[in-house]
Amino acid sequence: MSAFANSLASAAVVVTVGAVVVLWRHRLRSIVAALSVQGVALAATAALLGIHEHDRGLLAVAGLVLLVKAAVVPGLLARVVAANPGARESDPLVNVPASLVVAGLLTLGAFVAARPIVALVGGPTGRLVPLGLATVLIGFFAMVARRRAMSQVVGLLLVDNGIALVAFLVTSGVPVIVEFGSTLDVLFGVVVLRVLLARLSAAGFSDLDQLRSLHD
Amino acid sequence: MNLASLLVGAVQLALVVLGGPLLLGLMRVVRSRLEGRVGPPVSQPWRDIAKLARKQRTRPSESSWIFAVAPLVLVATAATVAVLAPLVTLAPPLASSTDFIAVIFVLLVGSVALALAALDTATAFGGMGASRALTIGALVEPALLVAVLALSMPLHSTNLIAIVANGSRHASTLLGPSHLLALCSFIVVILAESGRLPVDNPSTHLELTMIYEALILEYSGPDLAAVTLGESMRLAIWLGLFVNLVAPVGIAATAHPLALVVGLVALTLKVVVVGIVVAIFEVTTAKLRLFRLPELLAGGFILAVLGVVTGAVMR
Amino acid sequence: MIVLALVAGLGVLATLTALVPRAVRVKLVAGLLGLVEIVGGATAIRVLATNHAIVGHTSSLVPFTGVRIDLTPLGALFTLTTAVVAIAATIHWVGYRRHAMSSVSLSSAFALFVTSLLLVPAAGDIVTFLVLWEVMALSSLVLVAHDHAKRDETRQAAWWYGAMTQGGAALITLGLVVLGGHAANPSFSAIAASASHLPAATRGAVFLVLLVGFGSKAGLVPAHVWLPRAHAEAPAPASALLSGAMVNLGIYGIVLARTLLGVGATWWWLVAGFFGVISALYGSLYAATSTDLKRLLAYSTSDNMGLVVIGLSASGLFAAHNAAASSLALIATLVLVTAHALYKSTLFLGAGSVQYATDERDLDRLGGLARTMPVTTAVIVVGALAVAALPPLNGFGAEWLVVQSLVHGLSGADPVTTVATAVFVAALALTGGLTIVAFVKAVGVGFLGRARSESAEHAREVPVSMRIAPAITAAACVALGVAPGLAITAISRASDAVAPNRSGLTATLSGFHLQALRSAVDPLALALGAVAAALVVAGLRRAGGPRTGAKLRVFEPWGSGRAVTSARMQYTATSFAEPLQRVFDDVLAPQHDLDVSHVLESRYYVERVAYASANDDIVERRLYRPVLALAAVLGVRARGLANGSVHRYLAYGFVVLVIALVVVS
Amino acid sequence: MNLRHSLQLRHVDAGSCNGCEIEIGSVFGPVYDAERIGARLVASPRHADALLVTGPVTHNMASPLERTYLAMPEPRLVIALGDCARDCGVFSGGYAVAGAVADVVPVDLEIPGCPPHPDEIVSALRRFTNR
Repeated sequence: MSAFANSLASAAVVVTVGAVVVLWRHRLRSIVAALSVQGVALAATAALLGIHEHDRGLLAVAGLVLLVKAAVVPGLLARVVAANPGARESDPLVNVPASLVVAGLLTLGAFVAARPIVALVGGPTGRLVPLGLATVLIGFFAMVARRRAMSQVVGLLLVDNGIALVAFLVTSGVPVIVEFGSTLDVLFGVVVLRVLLARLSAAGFSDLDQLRSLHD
Repeated sequence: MNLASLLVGAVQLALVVLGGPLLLGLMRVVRSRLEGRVGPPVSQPWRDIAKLARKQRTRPSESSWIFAVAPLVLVATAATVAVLAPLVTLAPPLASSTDFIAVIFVLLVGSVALALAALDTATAFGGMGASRALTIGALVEPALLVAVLALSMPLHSTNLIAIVANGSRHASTLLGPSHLLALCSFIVVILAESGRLPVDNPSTHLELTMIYEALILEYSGPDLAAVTLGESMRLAIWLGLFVNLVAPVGIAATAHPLALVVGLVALTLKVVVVGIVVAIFEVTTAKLRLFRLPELLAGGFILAVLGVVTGAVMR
Repeated sequence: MIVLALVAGLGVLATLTALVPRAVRVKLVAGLLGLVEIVGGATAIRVLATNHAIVGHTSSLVPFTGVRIDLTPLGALFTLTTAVVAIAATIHWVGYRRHAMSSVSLSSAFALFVTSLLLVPAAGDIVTFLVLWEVMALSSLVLVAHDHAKRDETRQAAWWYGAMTQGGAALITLGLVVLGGHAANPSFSAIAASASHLPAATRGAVFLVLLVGFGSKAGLVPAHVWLPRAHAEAPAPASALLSGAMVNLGIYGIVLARTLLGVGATWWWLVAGFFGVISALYGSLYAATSTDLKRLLAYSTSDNMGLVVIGLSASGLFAAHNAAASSLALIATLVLVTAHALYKSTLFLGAGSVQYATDERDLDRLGGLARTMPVTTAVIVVGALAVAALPPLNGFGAEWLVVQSLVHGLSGADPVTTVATAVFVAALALTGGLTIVAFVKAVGVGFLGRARSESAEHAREVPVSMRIAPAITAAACVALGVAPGLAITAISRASDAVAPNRSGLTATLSGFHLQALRSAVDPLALALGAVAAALVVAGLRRAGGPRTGAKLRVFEPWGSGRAVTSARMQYTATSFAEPLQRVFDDVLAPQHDLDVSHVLESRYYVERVAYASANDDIVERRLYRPVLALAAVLGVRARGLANGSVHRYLAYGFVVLVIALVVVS
Repeated sequence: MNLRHSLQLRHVDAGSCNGCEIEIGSVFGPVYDAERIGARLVASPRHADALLVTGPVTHNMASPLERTYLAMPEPRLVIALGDCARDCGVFSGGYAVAGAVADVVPVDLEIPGCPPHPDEIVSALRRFTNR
């Protein structure tokens, strides 16, 4: 097993583990921290690929990912959390052990479902696609199973990170410009969501199920 | 099985028997220092055991032979594993049949014996301890066996010696994400199996918060000495196995005396380091509520599952 | 052939002997049955030793097809296992007779049941198989319903058992008849030869039908609902046979389906594996939370059969890419089946002895039996440790082999198989942990500590035959545990009959060795090492103690300074399982009922608090009850069709006749 | 009796005003740290070498105290901690008081004081642990 393959796999695994930690921990601060670590791992994946394939553009993308997904976005979310530092996901819709078991099943499912992509791409990168797919699925599940608005935003970002990971692995870097565009989109989205979150919490909503009352 | 390997087994047994209580003492010292106390000497558990050995045994009037036999089973199973496991050397007796699953199940016999003995005392505390300890044991099991599955994937063998030897020969296996994930899950398992924080507080005096301590409230004298010794041996074995799975540095590949000395020193150093780390971790952690424990154990389980998936992916 | 005829003949003779006067009945029937079992067992041993099937055909007895016998090594293994269990059960029965087991109907049903159990695996064609299967089902139904006049639960159990077993038999008949019709020959060997020409969809459908039919016999969830009822209500020797022998035949049926249909597609075994996993988890969870000793054992049977089916599925899944792991999984499965037969019959016979001595099955009303019934307790402890898969007993070797096959099956596996294997291992592990909880609870609450009721306190050890019977099977558990080599040759021959053994498994007398796969385990060495160490520690303990005064003092249990006088201060089976029940609250959905009544004068004073919690079978509650309720509603509606008018009834007949003619033309 | 540097204590509050308990707490705290001389509080009298009794023995606690003493394995010691444990102190003659500790179980060592200073407690314990 080459050092490249091992470290690339480790970085990809950290992305998936980051998603698992979001389901695992209750404290919103830990959840945002996990997101940040995931951003670092994602940047590391891109950087490793860039170094391996001598692709400057990919290195630049890695830098951007590091900036946006490991620093800026978690930083924005952390400021929302800072308003209420002890905030917890105390009573999720699906309890933590069950969520983790579901996450395990999703990972196994991703492994089966990614077979065609793995067969198509192959090599030390393509075979890691199941981990990205698992991150996407876990992110979706986090949005379904968690109550706090913050967790939902994080879930969305998990999905995005998972897609980014798959994109890196499958194409060894989408055209750089596309990646730039999508990363900035995410940044823009988070800024909007951050404002929305601040408004929501100012209005006294933290549990999204409470929004139902607006309907009535 | 020849004479040399038997001798090696005896060396390992002696190390675990002598070192187990010292490890416990060391962890208590580290804890005390971090709490700003001088703390007991490292040899305190041995002093306790020596004193207990000269005291009277007591037996609750309702108990049966199970109560009397359990401490023996606890020590005997730990001793069996101490002889067979790859701790100091890769050449213990019966190396070809030192199976990971067998090791786990032999240690499990000790836990079951202690739980039965606790129920045999006819007290509420005993039943409580047995119920909690076994509940945790049941929930740990998936994480443990799936972690073993992940560790066994490079060789498709659960032979413990082969796994450790493979790690010492191919360092890249040790750095593989699958191996690392399995070991992370293994940490959770060890904390739970040996009753350390955040699963159980080994120094609690409150019966209602107890898990493992509640099992042994009725033992006294030589029985208690045996239980203390057995528990510390089990802790030493778990940590010893863990360090050799993480970094089988210095482990003796043969039964050569010099290699054995190196192995002995290496193992001691590694276990001391890990013991100190665990003790530091314990000081900085609060005990989890019993019904939050499934979260921790499920976390260990999913890490192991990820380990298996990664291992399969990387193939 | 002749010996099998002898078995059948003696069996029928034993059945008829039940008509002799009561005074000598049990002894005579038991004697003849013992002969049947010994001859049957010896025949099976001969088949296994020579590796030659006993084949025979006679055109008499059954019209059109006659009777065909084909006792392969696979069948012989099941017959042999049954014979051992049946010998123990028969010995136990001799002591158990006080419990109305000596009536004519029950004696003859018992004899017929044992005989049919021995002969089912010897059936060589569909008709013989189904006839024997029905005899087995009906005779066991009589045994389950033994106490129907007195107990409502027994009647219920008999209804459930009868309905489920007949439903299963109908499915089996359907599946086998489709195969036999295609082969135009009822014999199994002809079917096996021709089944490969069937379209894949048909083969898959037949496999599913047979899986469900045989699975219901093996007690797989969700077709397990009869099991906790029937096993709990049947008299002990019959429960031992139901759990130690009859459910095995469900497994035999699934293996038979594989020999008839071939390994087939991956999805077959994924479906089977799914049911295996569900059964294992569900059974072990309910075993861990049951408080009735025999229900606990019955759920554990469901769990063990789930594990067996997991093993069979692994064997099927691995067949394509890893023949070694596949054959190892099959061997492991058969080892598990035999191990289960031995330890579960030990436990059921032991539970029967307890019921005999105390009239109690509720763990919360037992306790303290270790001192009053030492032999029975020791036997139960052996059985419990074996079912918990602890070394050095036979359950451990079986579980170890299953895990080994899963570990090795990963080599070369495609993602689907990998995922299935990981799920199997996780299920196996959780099941193992829950089983330990269940059986520590059964032993710890039921047999240790202080007696929890009058009847438990005054229990007396049971008659000698009832002590010997479970001791035989318990001894077999120990023997096959420390020396698995005793049985492994026979078992690998049996599995060779299905798929050739490529695993490189060899067994010395003391352990399993998988040379090719670099794994081995040596329970005997482990046991000897542990015993030696225990003796050393015991010696040290003896040498210790104070210089003066008594070395051992017996004193009341420590109750934090209070005198512990009540057995009610102990943990009960319910409280023991409470943490688990809370962890799995979403799955079990137990029903709690808290009823607080206040005194008349003030709401602030409570007069009485009643708390009831029921943990009934959730599959039964959520799946069967609604269906049964619907059927009942439809039945009431249908009553309108029958208003008593003869003309109307004749009109129905006429309409049906017309429709039939239209359809036919 | 030589306890070889190891002394497990079972503490029983037989009716104390909790003054002595506070001192015991600090005996095992960072300043006086009795654990360094090998003393330890344990959760069960079966594990204990010595019974550490505080307070006058009230009627309700007389029987539990005696049971606790009997539950200990031999050889066993009793330490009466504080003036109340020695002679009922200010509670002497109270309607709830059954007597001093020595009236219920045989006392091996008395530590005077109301409450005794942690230093005195530690030095008293040292007489058993020889450290």
